[in-house]
Amino acid sequence: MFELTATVLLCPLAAFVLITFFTGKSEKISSLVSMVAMAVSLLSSLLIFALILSAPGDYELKIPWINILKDLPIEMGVLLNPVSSVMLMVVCTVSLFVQIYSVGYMHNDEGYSKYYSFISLFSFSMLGLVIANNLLQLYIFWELVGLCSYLLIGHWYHKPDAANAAKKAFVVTRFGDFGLLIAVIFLACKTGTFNFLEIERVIGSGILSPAAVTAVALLIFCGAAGKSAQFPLHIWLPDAMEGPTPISALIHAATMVAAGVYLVIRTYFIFDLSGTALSVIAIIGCSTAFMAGSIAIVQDDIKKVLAYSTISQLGYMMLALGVHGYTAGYFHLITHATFKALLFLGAGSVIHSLHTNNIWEMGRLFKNMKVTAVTFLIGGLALSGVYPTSGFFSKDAILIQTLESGHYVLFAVAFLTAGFTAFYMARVFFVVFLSKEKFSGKHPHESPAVMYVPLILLATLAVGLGFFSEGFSRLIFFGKINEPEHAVLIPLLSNLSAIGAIVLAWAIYQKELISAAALEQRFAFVHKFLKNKYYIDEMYVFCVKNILFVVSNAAGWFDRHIVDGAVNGAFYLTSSAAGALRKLQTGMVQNYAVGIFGGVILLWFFMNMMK
Amino acid sequence: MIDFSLLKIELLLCGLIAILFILDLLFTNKKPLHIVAIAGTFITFAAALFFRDTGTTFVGSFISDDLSIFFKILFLLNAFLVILLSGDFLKKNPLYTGEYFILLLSATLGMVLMASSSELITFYISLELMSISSYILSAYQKSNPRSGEAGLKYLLLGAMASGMLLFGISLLYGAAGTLHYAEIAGVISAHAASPILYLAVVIILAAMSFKIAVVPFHMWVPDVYEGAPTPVVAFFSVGTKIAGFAVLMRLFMTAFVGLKAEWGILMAAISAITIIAGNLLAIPQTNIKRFLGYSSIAQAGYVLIGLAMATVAGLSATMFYLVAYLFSNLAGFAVIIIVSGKIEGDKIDDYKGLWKRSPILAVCLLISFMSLGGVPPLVGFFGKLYLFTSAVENGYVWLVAIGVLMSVVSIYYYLIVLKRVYIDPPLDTSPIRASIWENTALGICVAGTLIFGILPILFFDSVVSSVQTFLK
Amino acid sequence: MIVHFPFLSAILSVTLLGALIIIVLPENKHFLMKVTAGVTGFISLVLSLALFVLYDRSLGGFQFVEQIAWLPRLGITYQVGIDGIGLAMLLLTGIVILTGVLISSHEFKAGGLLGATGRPKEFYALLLVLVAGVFGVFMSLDLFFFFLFYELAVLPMYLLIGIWGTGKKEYSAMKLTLYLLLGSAFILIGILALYFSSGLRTFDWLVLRSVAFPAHFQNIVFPVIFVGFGILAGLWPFHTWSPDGHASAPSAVSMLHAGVLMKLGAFGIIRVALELFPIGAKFWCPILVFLPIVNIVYGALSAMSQKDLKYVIAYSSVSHMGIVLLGICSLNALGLNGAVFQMFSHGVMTALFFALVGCIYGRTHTRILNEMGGLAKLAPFLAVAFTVGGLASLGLPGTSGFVAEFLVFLGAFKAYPALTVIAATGIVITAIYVLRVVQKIFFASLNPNYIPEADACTMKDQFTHEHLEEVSDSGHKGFPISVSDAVLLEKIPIVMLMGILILFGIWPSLIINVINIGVSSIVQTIGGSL
Amino acid sequence: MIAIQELLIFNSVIFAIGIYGALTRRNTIGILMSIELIFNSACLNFIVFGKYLYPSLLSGDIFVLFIITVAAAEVAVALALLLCIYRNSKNIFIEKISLMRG
Repeated sequence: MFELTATVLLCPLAAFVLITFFTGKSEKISSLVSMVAMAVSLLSSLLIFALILSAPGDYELKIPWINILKDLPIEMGVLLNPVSSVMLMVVCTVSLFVQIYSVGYMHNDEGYSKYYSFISLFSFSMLGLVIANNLLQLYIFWELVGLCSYLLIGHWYHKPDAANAAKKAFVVTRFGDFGLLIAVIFLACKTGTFNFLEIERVIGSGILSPAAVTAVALLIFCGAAGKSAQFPLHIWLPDAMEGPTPISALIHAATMVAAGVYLVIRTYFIFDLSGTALSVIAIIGCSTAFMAGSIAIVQDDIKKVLAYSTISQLGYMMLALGVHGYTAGYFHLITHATFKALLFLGAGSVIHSLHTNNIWEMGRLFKNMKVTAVTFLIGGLALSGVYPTSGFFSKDAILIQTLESGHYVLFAVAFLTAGFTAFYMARVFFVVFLSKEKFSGKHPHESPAVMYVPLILLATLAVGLGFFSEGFSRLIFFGKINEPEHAVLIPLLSNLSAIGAIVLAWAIYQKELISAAALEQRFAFVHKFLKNKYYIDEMYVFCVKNILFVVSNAAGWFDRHIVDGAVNGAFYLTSSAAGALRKLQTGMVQNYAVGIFGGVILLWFFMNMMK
Repeated sequence: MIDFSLLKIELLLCGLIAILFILDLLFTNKKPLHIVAIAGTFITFAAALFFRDTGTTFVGSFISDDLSIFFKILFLLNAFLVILLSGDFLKKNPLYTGEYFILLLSATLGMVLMASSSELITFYISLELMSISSYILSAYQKSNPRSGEAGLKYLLLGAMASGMLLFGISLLYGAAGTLHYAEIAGVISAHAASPILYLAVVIILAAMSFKIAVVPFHMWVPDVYEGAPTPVVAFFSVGTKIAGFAVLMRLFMTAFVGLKAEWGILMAAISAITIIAGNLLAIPQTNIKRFLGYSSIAQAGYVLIGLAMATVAGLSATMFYLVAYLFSNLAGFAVIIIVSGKIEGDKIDDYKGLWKRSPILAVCLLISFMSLGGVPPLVGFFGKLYLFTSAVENGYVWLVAIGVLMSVVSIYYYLIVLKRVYIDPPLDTSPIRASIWENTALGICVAGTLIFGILPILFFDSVVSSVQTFLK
Repeated sequence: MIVHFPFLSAILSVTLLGALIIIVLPENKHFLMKVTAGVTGFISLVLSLALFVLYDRSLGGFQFVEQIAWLPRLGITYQVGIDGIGLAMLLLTGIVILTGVLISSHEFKAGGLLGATGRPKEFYALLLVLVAGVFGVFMSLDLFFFFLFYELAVLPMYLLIGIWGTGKKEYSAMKLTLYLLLGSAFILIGILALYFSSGLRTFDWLVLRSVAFPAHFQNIVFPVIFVGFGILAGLWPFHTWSPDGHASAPSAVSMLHAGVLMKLGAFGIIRVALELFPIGAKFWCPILVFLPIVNIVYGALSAMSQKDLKYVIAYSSVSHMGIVLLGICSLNALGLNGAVFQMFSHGVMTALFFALVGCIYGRTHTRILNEMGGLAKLAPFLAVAFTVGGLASLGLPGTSGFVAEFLVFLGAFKAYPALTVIAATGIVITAIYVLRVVQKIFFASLNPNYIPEADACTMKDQFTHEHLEEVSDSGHKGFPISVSDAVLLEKIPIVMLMGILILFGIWPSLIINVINIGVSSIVQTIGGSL
Repeated sequence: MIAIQELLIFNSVIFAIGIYGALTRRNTIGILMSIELIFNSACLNFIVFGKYLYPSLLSGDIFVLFIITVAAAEVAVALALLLCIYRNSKNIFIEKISLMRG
């Protein structure tokens, strides 16, 4: 099985190396190399999953990496179990589809080969993250996916916005990583290992005080929040849409941003010990979901809507994890990966044909782009949690879990957010595909087959995955199997609310029964608040400008003027002392003689003093 | 009985002086004088290296031991190097060539005798022989008002110091009843020291401090160095100083050895002040000779550290450092003599771009200054190292701290000069060439700085053993 | 297996011989000089590699020891030998000198950065003398020679910066030299104290190590030596020589200085302060550890506020050296391993940076960040290399910077948990300023001051050498400058440095196994972690 | 007979006068004369000590002879120098002879 893992991991790496050093000149070969590697990986990961399925359990491989201390081995390794094998499949699948799609989307792009090499590197890093058997390795690949995200957001580096967005993404996630790093170090120091299974064992023996456990859990969550764009570290994700759209689908919707959730799942044994930490996760997840969902309603950029939607859904996953919904959270991660990738790729298809991101410059595209429209619709319905799509199963599981755990306020908010979700997706769909044409002089056309085939495949998955939910919950669980309750009321209610929201959107944006402008007028304050994304970006800008830059400029000033000033001052003091002494040298013989005779007297006194 | 075999070097020098005197009278062409002087000094120098008879004569007022021979070698080497370097100067000031050599050698004779004197009259006479010759040499360029002023200043202050010295010696005579060092030591160890004796010691120390130029008795140095002819300055910047130390060493380590504790602390204090003031004052200088004057003041401060310790290690360190000082300082002066012979100026700014004009001179100046600043692996560093080790050994950590800190300052001002030499563009790009004699002298100095730096072992052991026998 | 060939002396003599050959070469044989310097650098690197391979890991300790009595009366012996730590440093020095020579040989061409000043003969001779000093320090087992080589490494810097530097070079050179000499003054006092209080009258490090000095003595002398070496290692608040010095120095000199010379300080702290004064170290390190913390955070913050590219890199060196010192202060195996590895990694990384800064400056004629922009389009290779360096600098996994920083933080956390958390904020700040710099130079839209080389032909007649000189002092005067990507002579060293960063990032054991041999003996001396 | 203390005090007074003169006279010749006083005070000291304390020793008296000779030589040189300076600058006031300072 580990040979297969090696195949999974090394194929993309080999592709990266090949493309970077050898085939960079030829675009065709580069993309081919990358895709073949990914296909092999996908096959291997399917095999691994089959093997795991036949005998569920933890399979571990350890390779020593750095030997310094006997009691703190630093290793690399592989940990295969249901959790990681499922994730492997998801990553490989989405990555492969995105790569195929990109052949069309990135056609004629200047950095085509570079794009494929980075995507291979990303796949490698993400897979490495997934199979990591210890925290350090996870952290390493965690940073590497961050790097790839940076590189790919900055794919069009000559656009200032893209360059800024890339930097912002890296720096903001780094804030979270800082917490994760401390957590890794803290755990290593306290437990003497980085290994997940061993940490679980050691922590289980109660070596850490409850406060320490909470602290570690929160620090880990800090990292997860950065990567998974949870409030207040979510600000980078909307900006990250400056990158190519397939990248948004792969990294910023399906895989990398879910890594935070995956991290929490991997270290759930720590969170499980701390009720405080879980509550914090639940609250942050829920508020992120609500906040992002509400912002998405007023966005004009199709990718921004999807980005906020992603943030919102990631909030759902965190909420699920916070309310002991281990299985539900993970399942939502997987379904979300498919339908959100689908939505992004669909959006990409639209953008590809119209060269704009603004939904108000689109309209009635259903006519020209049937496949895109239908698959987009499926994705939207899945996202809205409408039966029988996969989103329905996963989202309702979260809602049920929240209610069962007794967090009524959180449930109410999450429920409301579900309504938002349906509304903004419907809004986008109506405005883009059904309402009247708002572009002129352009001739939208359906994208080529390399682009729409992945759409169709993903759409199938988005619909079909839901039916595996029961099998999934039997395979992946924490502690005991969480038998899904076949509650009827909540799914019914949520579906009704979703449909209600869709109808509302239909009324506003399709039929224009209710004037959107009037609504804006009416709720001007709310609208402005949402439009400005809760002013969080402004708050950050304010902080950075008034705190960070001020402090750093102060440090720079302090260094130049105080520390260095002291140095120059010492120099000045020496020179002026020399200047003063020099005045004694008058050139008059008799003054010199005073020196001589005065010197004798001084010596005499000094001698008597010392005696 | 007078044992003339101990006086070979002195007699040779006298003979040389006489020969020069006669030649000067006989011939109008002064050129051969230079050659004769060079050859004669070299022969004497070689003789000093070769003849190593030890003993006392003149009823104990003249002593020849390892210590005195060591110093004599230094004096003769100094004289030899300076005479090598004087050619260009004498070509420009040819009026009194004979007198120049005669005075130079009689000053050397004074020094040589100082190193050997073990009685105060002998010491005084030889001191004055050296001093008066130096006064005249300083004022050698009669028509140059600066030279005259330098001579007069030197003379007036020197005479005052001499008067003071005499007064101190007279008090000492009153207190001890003898003028022989060894007997004075006996008296001091037999009786409790009286205040009058202390006063004598202080006055004599002050008077000798004038000769070795330490603060606050140093003030004549910059003016005299600036005004006097450069070869002459080179001569007494090394010779007078070493002679002063030779006398201090013998006088204080034999006659006043019983009062070691008292004068030790005095010397330590003087050396501390000297190191600080000398180094600081060198910073704002614009005249290279004046600059080197202050630098030599600071160097004297360092040397005094070893003497203040009054131990085998301290004295050997002092002697080693004097050698280091001789080579390094003369190397610097050699460069200055060569350069000032060509560009007619003593301003530090005149050295701008020397690197371009003569790389060899620039490198020599670098080596010389870095050695004076105490940078390894040059001989000056080892000198300082030995001095500091001896001081730490005796618990004078504060003194070492001052010394080390101020040597950083000294690097600063040496670098100020070297900056002009290496970094600034030259005002005039004509190359500077030196005569064969000058190159020889420069080569010897630089070689000494380098070789004794890399292999201090070459003579360090002999220094230590000579100090050991001296202290026995 | 110990091979009986005087490898260490061979390295020393090769560099000195190289310097000598360059000195005696005729003035106009520039090419020969460059070749000699390059060959010298190459041989020393090969010899270091040979040592690295031949070093017997199972035996540990000091190997390849050579001994010649020098001044027995004072207990001075020429004694060299190498342990794991020295080996890593030797390798680093070999790498940096070779790449430095290559980079500067390109800069000496007409119109290059050093071309205006010329005088390659003196430049290379001084550079090699400096390197001989550095090699000497890393292999000396006699404190006297240690100090001697130390000075030999420090002093040529004055001329190297003073003559071939840019900007306020004289001020910087003087400040640097005086500061470092002040440091060596402290060291000298410390060494002398050591020499006397041991009662053995010897400078032999191996002998001194076996002496148990009384605690109060250790407590007095340790901080003196720590600060003395700390000055060279850029210890706050004695670091201000470093930004000015690095900013003024030519690239090869900056490479050597930040890459290797600053490591001498840290190496000295380990070799002299830590190993000879274990009790003093235990007493002082928990107190002195605050300074490295300030170094890390304050250095990074200062770097962020800089407008001049070289100053950014220089302050980042201050910050990174803080990590080294933090690792040393942690006094445990992880921290020390991390510190030494960081010395190595930072050495390579900063060499890469300064090489690149030289390449960039040679093309843009400005180092002001705001005057650049979008250069990735014209010089993609430089952009990639700079990004790799930047990523190593911000401690990205996969580069050696990560391993080093992680080990240091891990070790430091064991000793000082709260302080380590503060120090670790440095990695965030580092990310901010590194990416900011990368973006300002290479990304966003192309600054109109620069044009591709192909378009430059038409402007050649207006753009003469005088313009170049005028421009190089004060940024642009409105002349568009043609910018090309790196040439082969630049690419080779840059690729080498990048490769090393990544190689040791992926396979750190390669060198940590060796370092650990040295470190574990130190940890034994200190007596375990705090 | 006069007590030795009185004589010594007398000598010291001469010494002090000499120093005072050397420090205050503007005329260089005056300074030279003051220096001569210093020398002579030392001479007198030798004679007094020889006479009172060590009547059997001659070294003090011999020293005096040497001092007189040396002083004469010194003054000769000094006057020659002064003459030379006077020729150059028509001046023998000591405060004017200060081209070099600092």
